Amino acid sequence: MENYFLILIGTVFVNNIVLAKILGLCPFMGVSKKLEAAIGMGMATTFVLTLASGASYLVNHYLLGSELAYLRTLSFIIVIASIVQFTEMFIHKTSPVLYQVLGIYLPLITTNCAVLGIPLLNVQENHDFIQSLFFGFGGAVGFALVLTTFAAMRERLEGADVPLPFKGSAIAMVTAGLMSIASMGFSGLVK
Amino acid sequence: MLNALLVMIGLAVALGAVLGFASLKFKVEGNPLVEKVDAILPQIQCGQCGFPGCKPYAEAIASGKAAINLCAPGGEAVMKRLADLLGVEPQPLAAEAARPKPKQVALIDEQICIGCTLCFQACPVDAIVGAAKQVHTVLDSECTGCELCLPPCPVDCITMVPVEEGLNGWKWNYPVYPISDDARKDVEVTS
Amino acid sequence: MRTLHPFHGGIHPPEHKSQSTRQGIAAAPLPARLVVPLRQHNGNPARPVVAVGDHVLKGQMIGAPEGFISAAVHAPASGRVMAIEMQPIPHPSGLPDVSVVLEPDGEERWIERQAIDYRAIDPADLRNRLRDAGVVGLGGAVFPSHIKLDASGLETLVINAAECEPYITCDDMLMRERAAEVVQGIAIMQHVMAAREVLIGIEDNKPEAISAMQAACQGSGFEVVTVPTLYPSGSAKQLIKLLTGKEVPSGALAPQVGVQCFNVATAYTIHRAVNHGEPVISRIVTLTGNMEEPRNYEVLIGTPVGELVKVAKPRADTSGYLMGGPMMGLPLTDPGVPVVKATNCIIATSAELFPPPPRAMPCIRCTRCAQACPADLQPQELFWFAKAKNFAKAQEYQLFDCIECGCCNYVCPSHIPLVQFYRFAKSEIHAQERDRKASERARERHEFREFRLEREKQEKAAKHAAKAAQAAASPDGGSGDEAAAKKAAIQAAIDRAKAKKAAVTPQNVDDLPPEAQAKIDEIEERRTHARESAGQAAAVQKSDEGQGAS
Amino acid sequence: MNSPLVAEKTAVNFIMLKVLAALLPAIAAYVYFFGPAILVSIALASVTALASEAAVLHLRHYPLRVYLTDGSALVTAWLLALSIPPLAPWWLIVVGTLFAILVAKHLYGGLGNNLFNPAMVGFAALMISFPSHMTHWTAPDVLAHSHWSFAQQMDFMFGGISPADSKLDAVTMATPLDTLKTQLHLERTVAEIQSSPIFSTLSGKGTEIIALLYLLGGLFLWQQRIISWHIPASFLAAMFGLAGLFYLYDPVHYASPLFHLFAGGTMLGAFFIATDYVTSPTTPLGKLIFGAGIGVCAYVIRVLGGYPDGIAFAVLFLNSAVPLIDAYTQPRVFGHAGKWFNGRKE
Repeated sequence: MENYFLILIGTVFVNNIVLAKILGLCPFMGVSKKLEAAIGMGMATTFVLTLASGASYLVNHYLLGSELAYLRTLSFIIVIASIVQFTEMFIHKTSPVLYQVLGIYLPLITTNCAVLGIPLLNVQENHDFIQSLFFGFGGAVGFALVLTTFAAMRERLEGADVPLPFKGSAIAMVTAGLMSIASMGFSGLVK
Repeated sequence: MLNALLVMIGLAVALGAVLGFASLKFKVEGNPLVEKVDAILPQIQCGQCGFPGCKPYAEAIASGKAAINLCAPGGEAVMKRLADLLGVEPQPLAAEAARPKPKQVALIDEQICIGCTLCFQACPVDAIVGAAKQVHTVLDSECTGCELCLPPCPVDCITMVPVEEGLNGWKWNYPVYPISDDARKDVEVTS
Repeated sequence: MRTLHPFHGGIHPPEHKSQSTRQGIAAAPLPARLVVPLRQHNGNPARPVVAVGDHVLKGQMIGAPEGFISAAVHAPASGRVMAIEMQPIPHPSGLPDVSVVLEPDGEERWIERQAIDYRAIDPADLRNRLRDAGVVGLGGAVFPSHIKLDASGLETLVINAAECEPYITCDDMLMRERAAEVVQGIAIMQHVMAAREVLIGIEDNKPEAISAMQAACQGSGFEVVTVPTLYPSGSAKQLIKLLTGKEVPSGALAPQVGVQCFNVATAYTIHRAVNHGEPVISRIVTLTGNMEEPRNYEVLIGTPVGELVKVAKPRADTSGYLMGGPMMGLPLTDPGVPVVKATNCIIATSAELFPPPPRAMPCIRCTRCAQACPADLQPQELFWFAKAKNFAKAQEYQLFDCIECGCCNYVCPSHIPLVQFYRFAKSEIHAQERDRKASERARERHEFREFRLEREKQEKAAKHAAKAAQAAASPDGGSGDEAAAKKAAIQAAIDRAKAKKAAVTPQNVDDLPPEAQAKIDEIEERRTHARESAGQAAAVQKSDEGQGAS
Repeated sequence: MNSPLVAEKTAVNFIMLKVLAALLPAIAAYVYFFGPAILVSIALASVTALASEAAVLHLRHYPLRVYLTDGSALVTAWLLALSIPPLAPWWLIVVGTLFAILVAKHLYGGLGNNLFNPAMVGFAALMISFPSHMTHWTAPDVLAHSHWSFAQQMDFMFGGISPADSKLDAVTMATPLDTLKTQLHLERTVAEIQSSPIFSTLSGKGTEIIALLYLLGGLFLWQQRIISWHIPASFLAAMFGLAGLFYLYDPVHYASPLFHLFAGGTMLGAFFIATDYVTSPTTPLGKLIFGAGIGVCAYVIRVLGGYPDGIAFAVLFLNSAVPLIDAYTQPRVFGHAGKWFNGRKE
């Protein structure tokens, strides 16, 4: 139990996938202009990532084993792509505005390095099935959390008197960097 | 080798089946976004965007076939609201749409009008009343100022007159709030 | 002692009230010219009912109420109508509005004044009379009173005598000198609305008014409630909260929570209108600020401000005039604007009394404004959104609950013109709303037009189809002269047409696919042309038949 | 001109000056315990801050006099100087201040626009980049093995030259928090560690007096209505509560909650850093959440994490959450039923 809790805390705060591992920056920069879109993206990613962690564990453990390890990346990508496709259809049906808001970024979850990174890290750290699920879920929650706070900050920045050369993405990158500095405080907390 | 092939084929078939099922289950009818976009467009029906009316333009935007910066009467405000709805970066107005025009209505010079009915066939909102061989009149309250009635008039008796500011339509100016000494910047802020 | 329910926030600006209460209310001299705007109230402007050149009596109606939300306007003095034209009015835009210009004849001849026995007549009738007497809320909002009185079975009638703005003392003096008449007016309101209790809220900085009102209320059952001096306790919703603990829901009116609130001066005018038959043609105005002899005057509506202020002797360094108090008042750009029903105070300004604010700084989010806001808003957020023209967000943060009292502005250490930003954002949102409504209407009209065109097309098609049938019946139309042959031919054609109709109609007329419709239209077009040259008619028809059957 | 035409006599620089004034007693104690070098640090940071601010203002065509006198750059400079070790080399102060003013403040548009507390951004950047310089704290005069004269201190700060007869180690020592952390790793108990001479009744010798004076300054600001009670109270309560839980659970390995309140930057953080207007929430509930969040994070970082103290990181971490906190803690508006969240009724 403590183990799972540590995995959660570790992935959400300490080894945050965006701030510490610098993964998933594409949607982090792309879908953080509006809080609502960020929350939607966070939820979509959480869904995809948790599912992808579990599915890729199953694929890795039961289909590939150690002898077909060279197929790992390839098959993970296929699994993730299908899950993303599924999510896309689901969102298109249930929330057209969210679908439009997520726009190009929804299919881009496929190539969100976070979504491939987490299953690969799972394999690397020899997580069992439940651990993989927690790791995937924790990583995604960390991603969603950072994405939402970042989106709220960018909404605030809309009204800020930012010097012209730094307006828009530039100041967003600076902000992301400062957030990363802030999260470095947690380093050393969980091994 | 055979194992690898079997695994990949198995994966492909299984995931394909899931996706196929999903595509039937979550089939989307129509595009509800069109209504939302249409609600933002000013409904002047002027066709300056290159589409024959606001609804077709809305459809084009919703399906991603048209840029959001083509609406001349709506100007910056409409473009921003579209960008907001669709979650895309605001774009500068297209060259043809960038000329801001004061709100205006058509006025028919009744001395010249020959009652040819060509103008009210052109009016997209039926704001011109009259009958064949009778002088036509513009309903000020319904005229959207689209100028579509100007070209068909054989005697050039229609002119556009700006709507005068009255107590009912009066607006407060952007407050004087000088943050910098830069004259250019203040102009930008107050305009 | 009644328990008060303080509202959030509020400020204590210096009061400056004592200088204008040293002397009693005096009558202002009759001016040479009266300019009476027809829009002195919320709602539709009054419709002029006099013509240029007419002679009018004092109190004669010159503008009739137009529609439900409107009130009448009366001649403040007897005299001649010189013009009905655009004249400057007190409005932030500085735009002129339709006004009746009167030249008083100095005779001050009244119309026939008739008191009404308000207990004897129907309340609805009484309300109409008040509308025709031009009774509107004199606290500043000038909302027609007859509409506000249209609420019966009221829990509480609140009389607003807080007069919280600095400098203004007109209500204070009114209560000191005419408390009995005010109370009679309140009695009329209570009667009309059948209010269970009446609370008169007066700020504790007006002890004379409080004791005068208490004396006048003896035996009436009305309760004078002393409230602490705190701006803006004179704002209706805040005063209602203070006295009753009830919050009027946002966007709703007070009667929804069983309360109605009237200004104390309105009560007085209701008394004058009902018990004396006098319409609203004058009001008490405080002349104060940078003046030698600040004092309250009873001023005829329509008196030009520039002329009025002379009686109070403005000092030499006076830089301008302010209508209303320093918190919410309107700086006048033109001294020619007249006193209107909303004018409670004229303040002469000077650089010393009202120094221009220091240079504005960026907002540092210190939340002093939020602590001062009587509407529990977050002014710093509203400002942030209004500054960036993010109106949707501003509305989400309840911009429209802002009462523009100016408390946030008053306490802002960055000297930001916050209220200006809210006014700007509100008027932009209203403009957007107007545009949206206009575009909604345009869309409806456009869609109707499309529908109409489609219908006309179909009607035309149907007509053509009928004509085609007719033409088929008479293949040689107008050119036939051999009757018998023609008859036979007609008969034959009818038969043919009937046969064809039986075969073709279901396919062609009942549900037309667009392509077929287009084809038919095209053919119809050709045929109409063809029929003009009668000789070709038959040939064309043949091809028509051929195609029609295919 | 439009209404309102009257205004309270107040200004941004009144507020900032009061904040600076509230720091003075603690600075006096600082000088008493650690020598006058801190005054040089403060002066250096102030000059750097004003100069860099002036440069940016000039580039952006902003009026120099108005913004240089607003006092905000001075507050940033003072807080940064008070946060870093007193004998820090001059370039450390300059780099930290430049980073704070240029990156954390002016890239965002200057006063009122920044998202992160500039002083803490400067501090964190230094902590990450120059960890060894940032952990060399001078010992209070009463404890130091040898005393450097003011001239010797200046030589060290500006030239990196230690006096011939003593090394830097002779005048520096680990802070109480640091000592506690490293000694606990050596399997010693809190009671044993706290018997060392650097500890006193509350926390460290000397530092506890400074912390008390920060508290006093903070109370002055509260009395002057410059700051509200929400952030300091929830900050201190959260830290006290969490430290208390750990202390009750295992008093042998966790220091008492009172120690944590007066050790490290707790008091400075609670009253002067976390309460920075621009980078803290504006709603009462938001302030409580924000303060409690900092208290918890700071305790977790200083006790369980890798850095000796967690105030700066905790403040920055919660700074990033401020817009989100604000959006979701909007109070009820007059005449509205129930609370509302981010524009939507609950």
